[in-house]
Amino acid sequence: MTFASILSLSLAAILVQNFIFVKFLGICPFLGVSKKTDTAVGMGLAVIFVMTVASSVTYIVNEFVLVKLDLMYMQTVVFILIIASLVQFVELFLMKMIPSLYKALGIYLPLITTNCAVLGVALLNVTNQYNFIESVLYACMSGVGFTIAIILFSSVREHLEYAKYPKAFEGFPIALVTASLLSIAFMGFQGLSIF
Amino acid sequence: MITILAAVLTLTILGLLFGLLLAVGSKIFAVEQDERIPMVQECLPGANCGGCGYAGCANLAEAIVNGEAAVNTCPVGGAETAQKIAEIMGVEAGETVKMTAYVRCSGGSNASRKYDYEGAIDCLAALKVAGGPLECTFGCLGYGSCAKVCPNDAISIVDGKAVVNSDACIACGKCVGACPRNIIAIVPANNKTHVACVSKAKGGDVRKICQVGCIGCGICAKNCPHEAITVVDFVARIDYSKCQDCGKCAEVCPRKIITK
Amino acid sequence: MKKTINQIIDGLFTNNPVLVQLIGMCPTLATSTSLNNAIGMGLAAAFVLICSNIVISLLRKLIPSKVRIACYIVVIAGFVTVLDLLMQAYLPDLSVSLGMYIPLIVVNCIILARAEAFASKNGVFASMIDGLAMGLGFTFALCLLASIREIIGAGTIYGIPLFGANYQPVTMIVQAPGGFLCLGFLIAAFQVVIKKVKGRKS
Amino acid sequence: MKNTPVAMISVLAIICLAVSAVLGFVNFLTEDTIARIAEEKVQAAMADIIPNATFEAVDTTAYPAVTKMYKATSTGGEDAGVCVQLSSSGFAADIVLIVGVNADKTIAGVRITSINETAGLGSKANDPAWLSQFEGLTGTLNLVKNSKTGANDVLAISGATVTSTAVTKGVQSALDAAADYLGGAK
Repeated sequence: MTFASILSLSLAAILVQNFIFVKFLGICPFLGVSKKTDTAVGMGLAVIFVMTVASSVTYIVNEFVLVKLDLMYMQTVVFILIIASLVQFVELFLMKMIPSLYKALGIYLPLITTNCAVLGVALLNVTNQYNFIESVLYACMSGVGFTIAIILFSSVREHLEYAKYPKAFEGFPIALVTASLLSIAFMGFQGLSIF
Repeated sequence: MITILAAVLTLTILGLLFGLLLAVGSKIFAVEQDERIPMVQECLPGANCGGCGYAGCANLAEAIVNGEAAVNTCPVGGAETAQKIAEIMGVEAGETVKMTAYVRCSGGSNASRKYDYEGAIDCLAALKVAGGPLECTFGCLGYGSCAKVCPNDAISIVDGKAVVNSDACIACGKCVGACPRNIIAIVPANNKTHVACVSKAKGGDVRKICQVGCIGCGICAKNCPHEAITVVDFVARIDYSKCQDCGKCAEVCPRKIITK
Repeated sequence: MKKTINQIIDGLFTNNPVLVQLIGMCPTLATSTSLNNAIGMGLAAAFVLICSNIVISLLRKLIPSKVRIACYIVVIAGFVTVLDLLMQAYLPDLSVSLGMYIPLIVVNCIILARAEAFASKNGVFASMIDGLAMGLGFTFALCLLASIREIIGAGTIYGIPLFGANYQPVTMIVQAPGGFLCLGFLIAAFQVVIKKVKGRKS
Repeated sequence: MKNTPVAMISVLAIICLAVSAVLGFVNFLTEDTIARIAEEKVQAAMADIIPNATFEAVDTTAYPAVTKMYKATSTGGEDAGVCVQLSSSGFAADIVLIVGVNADKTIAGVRITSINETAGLGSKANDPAWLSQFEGLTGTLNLVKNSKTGANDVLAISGATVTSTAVTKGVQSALDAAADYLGGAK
């Protein structure tokens, strides 16, 4: 794991293959929680934590259980069980330790379970045949990519409150159009790769 | 056959493992909570509008159960919510009056303007530019800061000024705070008589800058049989406890700004 | 019967999961690049949605609230894998064109959202109808979006070229930014239509 | 159901047990059909590249990048080259390729058995016209953007450089493995 390959892996996960603007994974919470920047940051950190822990646990289970017993078709069920239990655990933890963040995230905390990004990263680690360190790094960096995208987007959305746009675009439509502009910006990174 | 067994074993053991994790988790992180709070929260409308002054229904439910808030604090829920909560709390529900918000300004296109404002669509922003485009320093600017915060979209901007749709309005009071010139007041919904102006400027000045502003002439106060309307700082004010909606004041008002 | 029709209309228009509730965004944006993908994905998601709603509303009294999410999602994932295996065995060509999107159904927020919001609180028949309604709503919105994106982005509809050879398709529409853009405009148009219909009715 | 630890653990375990039993059973039912269909598809693709030849699998431990390799012997009995199956990661997901290499180490043909690239862009890699470019090439392939100049040039699909590179790299590694195998065999 030379420093260069770490850098290129993180660069790919954050910019080139950003989970939201390029891979379309994790859009539901991205649209739902990005009205205010502080909830967006809370959501981003929760997603980074869940992604990193989830992909380390899924890697171990996949490597030592599923591959050994040749149960590849069970992958989706096992991964999603791990992620769901982890999110439930985070939910319990937040309810006790940081109630304000728990209330702010509201319905979007259980929706992290169905957050395509978390399961997506677990399945991608398997298809890309990453080893343990690479999968944990890739998961953490994709989480960072998710957080950067959601913070960028929420700051833009806060300014949208005072912009002039047709009444029909109130709420989500204008948010989606802004997301498409941000996504064009991220498309610019596609050619970028260190090695 | 063995593969099925292997599949069943792995998933079941994992299920047990994570069930254990959650069981232990829910034990360590058990949050002691009075079980009445979720029940009270169930009856509240759940719009988290903040009209009761608490940040959302969860906080209000907590306040009610701890006795800090009265059973009928929720303006949106109205009588039957108060009744349901009263049963849970075993307390007598006080009688509730349906309230609504009212914009005390009918200026809009009638009010003359100092300059054309092309900035951000927000009253607060407009005010920062030389006190806002209106000559009148009390009137409604019509850039919809109140409409933005209204959870039920009950306020709309018509002809340059804010108008409240009283059936949709849940009297949550968010617009009162949002209006930089606090022109909006919470009034009893069944009263129809309101003074649509808050300008404290003298009559002569008002005449120059607005065709419909109240000039504080006091004719309404003289003709009101119940002394419900008085002129304070050159503008008519209604005391809703005394007002019987007879509409006398609206008839005699030379500027026709008292609604009937 | 009246209630069922209302539920269907509710799922299709007034409470459409994609255009109104804005859930199930990931598969919507990912698979709406061509119409046959959209139809396949919509129907597969509808199938899983109906089955999981039925099973979850059957089990709703047995599941303690603390582990409800884990249980629901295991049931949903189970159905998706069964669907995937059956399709690979008995409908190989459809499975090829849809292969990558089947696992995506597990994380389709619509299914867990409906399980959490509806199936865990109502009876079996109502949940089945709700699953059907939401599935149809999802497929309807997906096909609408996919036809727009395919016509502009690839110049074809269901694979049939429309504008002859010299049409230069706007490939950005088929790529990531196009997804957000078209969905934004589609929802705006949908809200205008719904407001008009509501205006005329009230 | 109350939230007692026992209830939580047992319900979750029972549901997992039920779901895994169903999955195990369905997999047991469909396992061989899926394998048969996959095998048929590979055989059909290979027959398409090197007509009227029989294929038998060959050990591929020496070539890690390759999933399977088949030695083709024509009906006349003499050596008709090799077919290599491998997957290379494209823009959205893996692309599974079958590359046929003639005895003289030139590419006999390329077929894609599974591809899920973006419709209208990456999916263009699957049309035979684009794949036929590879036929007859040998040695190191060279992906070019706008016009073919050299002998070993492959014209990339405009707007889908990631997919074009993925397929070309896949064909290149198949060609190297086959060339090495054929070189050894002769």
